[in-house]
Amino acid sequence: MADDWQEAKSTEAESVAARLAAEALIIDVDGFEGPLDLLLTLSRTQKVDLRKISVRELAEQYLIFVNKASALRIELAADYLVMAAWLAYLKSRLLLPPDPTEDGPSAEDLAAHLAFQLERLAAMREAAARLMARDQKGRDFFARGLPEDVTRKRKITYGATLMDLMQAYARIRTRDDFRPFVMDRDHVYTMEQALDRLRGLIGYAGQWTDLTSWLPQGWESNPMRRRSATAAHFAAVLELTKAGQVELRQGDVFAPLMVRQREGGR
Amino acid sequence: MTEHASGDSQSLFAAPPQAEQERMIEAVLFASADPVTLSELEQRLPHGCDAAEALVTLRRRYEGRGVNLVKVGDAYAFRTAPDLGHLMHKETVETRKLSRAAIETLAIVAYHQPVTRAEIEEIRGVAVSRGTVDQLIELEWIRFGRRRMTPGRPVTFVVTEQFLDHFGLESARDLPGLKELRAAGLLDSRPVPLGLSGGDEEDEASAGQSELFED
Amino acid sequence: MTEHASGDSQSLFAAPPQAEQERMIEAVLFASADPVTLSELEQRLPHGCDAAEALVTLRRRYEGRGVNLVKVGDAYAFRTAPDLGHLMHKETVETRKLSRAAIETLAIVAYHQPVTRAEIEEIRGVAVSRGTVDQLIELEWIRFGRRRMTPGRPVTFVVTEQFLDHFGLESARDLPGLKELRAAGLLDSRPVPLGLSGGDEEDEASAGQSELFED
Repeated sequence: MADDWQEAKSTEAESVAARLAAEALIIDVDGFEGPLDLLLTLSRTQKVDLRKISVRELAEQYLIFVNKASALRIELAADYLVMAAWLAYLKSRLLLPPDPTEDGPSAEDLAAHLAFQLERLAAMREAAARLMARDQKGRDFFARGLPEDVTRKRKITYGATLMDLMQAYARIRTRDDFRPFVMDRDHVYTMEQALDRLRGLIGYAGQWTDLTSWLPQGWESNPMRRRSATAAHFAAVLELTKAGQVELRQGDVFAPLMVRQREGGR
Repeated sequence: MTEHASGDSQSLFAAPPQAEQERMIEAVLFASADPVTLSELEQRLPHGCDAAEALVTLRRRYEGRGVNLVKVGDAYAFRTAPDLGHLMHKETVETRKLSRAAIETLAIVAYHQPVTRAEIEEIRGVAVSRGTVDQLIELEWIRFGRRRMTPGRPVTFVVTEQFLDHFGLESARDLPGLKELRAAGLLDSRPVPLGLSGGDEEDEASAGQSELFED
Repeated sequence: MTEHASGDSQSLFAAPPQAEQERMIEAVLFASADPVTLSELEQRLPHGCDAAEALVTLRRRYEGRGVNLVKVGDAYAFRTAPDLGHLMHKETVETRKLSRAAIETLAIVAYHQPVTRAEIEEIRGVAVSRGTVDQLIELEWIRFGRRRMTPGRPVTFVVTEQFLDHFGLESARDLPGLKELRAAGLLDSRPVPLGLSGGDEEDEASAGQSELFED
């Protein structure tokens, strides 16, 4: 009994500590460069060599983090959630005895690879730090400040960089990307166009008239054009209704939209 | 970065030894874009240095070498020994940017080689002037390739070793493709003035390199 | 027999004595802010000079001085001694602060080169933004390397001479800690076990950095 209580107390203390740690992390969530970075930070709390890390425990910590974040209504990017799902899967597989009939890598292989990834990332971090700590040109050592040009013998060479070359090619090729875009406009009827058109037409709408009967010629059959023209005219009619020039009526959901000039409208 | 700690602590007590002062002056004069005056030198050296004296020995040390320590007005600088001036010609080459027509033509040759002049014109949408092609040949960036086995047997253009060398490429195949250009942000979305467009007779028939780069 | 003919006209005049060759190299290297390659040096020196040998003695001559002769890839340059950097704050150029992503990407390219974008992403566990790669290319610290001979023929990245020059490295083999990292297997490209998240595709069977450093 006492043991149980002791144990319960210590796990509680642990989970409190874990929760506090998770909260501290969450405050910093923007500071993480993706799930692997977060995992690396979490793994530091295990205070062991990365090669001896308990992936199961790490998965647990990560899931606590993600749960905590969702409880605090912090939106995590999708890749954090993908990693959470994968770790939950890995954790469950690590708990179960291996299924000899299953193909593919074992849970241990997957865990070992994750540990390898973390170790490699940590190693590259350290390598990056060592690289940046090196003596650097223009900061610690210097090139000739006064390159000499003694005799001005002018020989002109033409130079271009790889960037110039690629940009030139990109420029030529994007020209093609742009032409279809202009052509697309053929099938777009703008609200401004519809508004202009309707202003001229509402005078003739003393009776309730179906909006679709007002679509301009050449825009009724082609589905793409029809959709665009309908949308534009609908928006234009709403605009005119707001301005008090027309009245609008619809009998039912998806029923035809009926339009009529408003009595006394300007 | 780290070593200078010792130099600093020394300067609290005594000036660095003469040899060290010489080293310092050597470095300062080398890195400075302008000749450095004596007073400026003394400001930059640790307290207690005798720059004037160190300059004398340093000057002697460089006597007869490929560079000399010279006095310019009341300032000091390193200069090439006068008798070696002829070696310096190469430093004065003036580089100019290639014209837009030339760089575009070059890019098309690089990406589509072997490519005929007609094909280049199709892709660019404008005629390629003779001068442009001549210039690229003169620069030894493009050369004539095999004739195309089509009516008229037009001559083709390919890029040269010098081209690869200049642009730091191991082969023309290493040029990034459209997809990668886009990923690198090089396919900017700036529309090109109208009227330049090259019609729609795409030249996909050419068995060139293009298929390699298309995604 | 006949091969000598071309050289004969020049070798009528013997190559300058060793001391003179040293002077010339000293002058050429001093005058240039950028490293000068061995082959360029030999082009500029009179016929018959052995630049490589003269460089050895010249390098020794500058050991421990305020200015040192350093090797950068296949090229040579004079640089101020790193321990004197504190005297030069006047010359210091304020460099653009690199983001953490950029620094890590740079280190990954340096240690794993040639490396594909997918591999960089696999190691960092996040997508590499185009701005990051762009910035490193613009700084001329990385460039496109050979395409990988795997499906999709992805383009690779390698570090440049300017990178070596900036970080004072003679070659990519001299990167700090490279041996240890390789011994620990941390530069191996291990195939991703199936079912592992993250890594997109195309990162199997990479020929790997090792070939560059091995030999």
